[in-house]
Amino acid sequence: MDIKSSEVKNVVDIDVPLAYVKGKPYLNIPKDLYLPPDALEIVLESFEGPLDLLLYLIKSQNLDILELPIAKITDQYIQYIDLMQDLKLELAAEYMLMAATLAEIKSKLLLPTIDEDTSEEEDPRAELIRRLQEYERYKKASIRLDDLPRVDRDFYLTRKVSYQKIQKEEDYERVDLEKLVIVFHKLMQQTKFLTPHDVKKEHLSVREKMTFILNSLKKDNYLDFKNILDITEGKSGLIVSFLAVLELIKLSLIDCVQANYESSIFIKLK
Amino acid sequence: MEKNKIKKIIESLIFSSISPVSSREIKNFFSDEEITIKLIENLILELQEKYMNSGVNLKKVSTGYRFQVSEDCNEWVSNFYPEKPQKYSRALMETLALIIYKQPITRTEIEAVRGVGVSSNIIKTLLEREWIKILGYKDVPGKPAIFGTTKEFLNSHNLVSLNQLPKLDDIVELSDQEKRQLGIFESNTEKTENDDKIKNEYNQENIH
Amino acid sequence: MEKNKIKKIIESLIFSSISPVSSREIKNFFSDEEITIKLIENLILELQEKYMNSGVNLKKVSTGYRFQVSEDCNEWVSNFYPEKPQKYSRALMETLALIIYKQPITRTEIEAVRGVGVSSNIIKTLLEREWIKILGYKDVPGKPAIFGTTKEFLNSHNLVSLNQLPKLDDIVELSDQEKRQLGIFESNTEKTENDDKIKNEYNQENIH
Repeated sequence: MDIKSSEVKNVVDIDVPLAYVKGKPYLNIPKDLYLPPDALEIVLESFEGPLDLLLYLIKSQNLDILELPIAKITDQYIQYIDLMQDLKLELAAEYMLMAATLAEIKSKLLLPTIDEDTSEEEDPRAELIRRLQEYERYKKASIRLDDLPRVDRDFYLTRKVSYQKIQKEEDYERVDLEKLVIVFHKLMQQTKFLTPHDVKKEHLSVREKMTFILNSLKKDNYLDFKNILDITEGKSGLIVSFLAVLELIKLSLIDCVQANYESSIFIKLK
Repeated sequence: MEKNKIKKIIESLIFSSISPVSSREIKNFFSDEEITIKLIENLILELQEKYMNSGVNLKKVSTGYRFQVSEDCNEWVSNFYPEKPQKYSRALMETLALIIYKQPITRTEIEAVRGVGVSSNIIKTLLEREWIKILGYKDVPGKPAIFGTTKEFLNSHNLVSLNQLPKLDDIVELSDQEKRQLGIFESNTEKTENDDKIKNEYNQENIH
Repeated sequence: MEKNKIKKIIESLIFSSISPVSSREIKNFFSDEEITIKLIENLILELQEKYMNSGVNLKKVSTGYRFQVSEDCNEWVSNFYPEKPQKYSRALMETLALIIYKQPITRTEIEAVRGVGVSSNIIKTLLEREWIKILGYKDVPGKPAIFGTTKEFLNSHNLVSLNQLPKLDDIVELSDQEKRQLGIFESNTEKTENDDKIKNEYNQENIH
């Protein structure tokens, strides 16, 4: 909103029209508008819709909703709407709709009653009164609601008191091994690692053996090649171990030394 | 286990929890058969007594027990923190009031009573605050969300049940003559009763 | 102000604060001249005594005072909050898969296959879990660490040897739905057939 209420006040002070309603300049706020002059815009802005505005008009004149003097209220309502439009307040379409409704009720009431028996017919104001009452109930409830004690405004909670998280081994969730296989497979596909040539060399058991060998080796410690071999693993086991050693040498992770042709082969970390 | 030890553990559990802790949760936590709900609740009573005159009190809210700053210290705590609490607009409070008293309710139904549109921001704020939640979607074109309040709303207001909320004002009673004049003879009173009935049913079924 | 009231306020301030509260802060908060640091610290001492045998204790840490769960309750509280089973990220799974199948392997080699950097957190997590370990350092510039799997990994997955890892063949037996859950299946049947072929090849050649 571009006009602050203080500015509105200034405008009033220097006798420049406060607003133009239907081309007619308003130097002062109309006397029959019940609102504090120094808070024009604030008041206008603070209505929560047409029902709220109507309720305000009724209450500010100490009228009963049930009386709803429709002619008077309609005129005032329209004046407000005009003011709001002139102040370029964002006006919801609902305000215009209500103006039309009010005008309709007014015209209905002005029509003379033709038949005495139609007293049973609903007063044209009834629906609007019902809506005003309904709205007022919830408006009042919302005010009481706002007065209820609320956390972090009217009362405070203790903060979470800290504690030491005790880590337990079982807390670790295992990885889904099947998923692991698939993940690896996909990776291999992505990188075209899975060419027959490469694959044949990449025996998992060789890889595992390589790790086993590296694990057995301590820094600056020599390990007899024979100790790496495990007879119980059979022929293929021996080949795997041998391949593992060759692969490790190729990767320059280990060194192999032999004092002479007859002596044992020792391996050590590079 | 020794009673005093159980009491200490309950005390530390409630203090270390972000959200209120119920006696049922505590019971389930102790797999010990001998630690009954009754025992736990007795111990909680003892704890409540222990903290009666402290800076913090042990309170029961809708989802369990929690510690909160004692009433006479709230103002001091409030002053200790420079940031001021969020103020909610009238539009938000009115929307909330409608959701509380007329739940389950759709946005269109809220708008019908307020006579004006409800901004999405209001609904968003209320959902984020976890004061309201979407209970489901109405089976009409557009499948509008149906809103209701949460236990968190109760917790945030020191309430155990919606029944503790102030009651809605009754529609002003009219004389029979006035009613006849206005042609609202039956429809209104009937509606009010009906409203109350639905409200009570809702309270009984949902909030306990 | 009455001493007891000051004590209650201090208690509530410390309980409601996110961070520890120092006696200096408390002193500055009370603009009352009579409330000295000495008085505050005496009152805190009294509070510490009050909480001596409670489920929570008032502790002094570097930046002030705060409440902590008492030592004998810590394990109970810790058990009350079960750590959510961690969901492993795709990046972690890929890294682990590469370390398993291509060990001994350096980080650079993992990155070469994955085409993206491996975050230090992933390596750290795997090392902390003791699923992988540093086997040594490669004799190239930068001396990168060489990773391999541990016995602990096998143990924690009920494996005796890596050869017991499931074969792709077994997985192919899964229903389409299960496959989709595992993310093997991209709704594209052509791709699946192709996948299967490669999978079979892979099984025959790689896992013995």
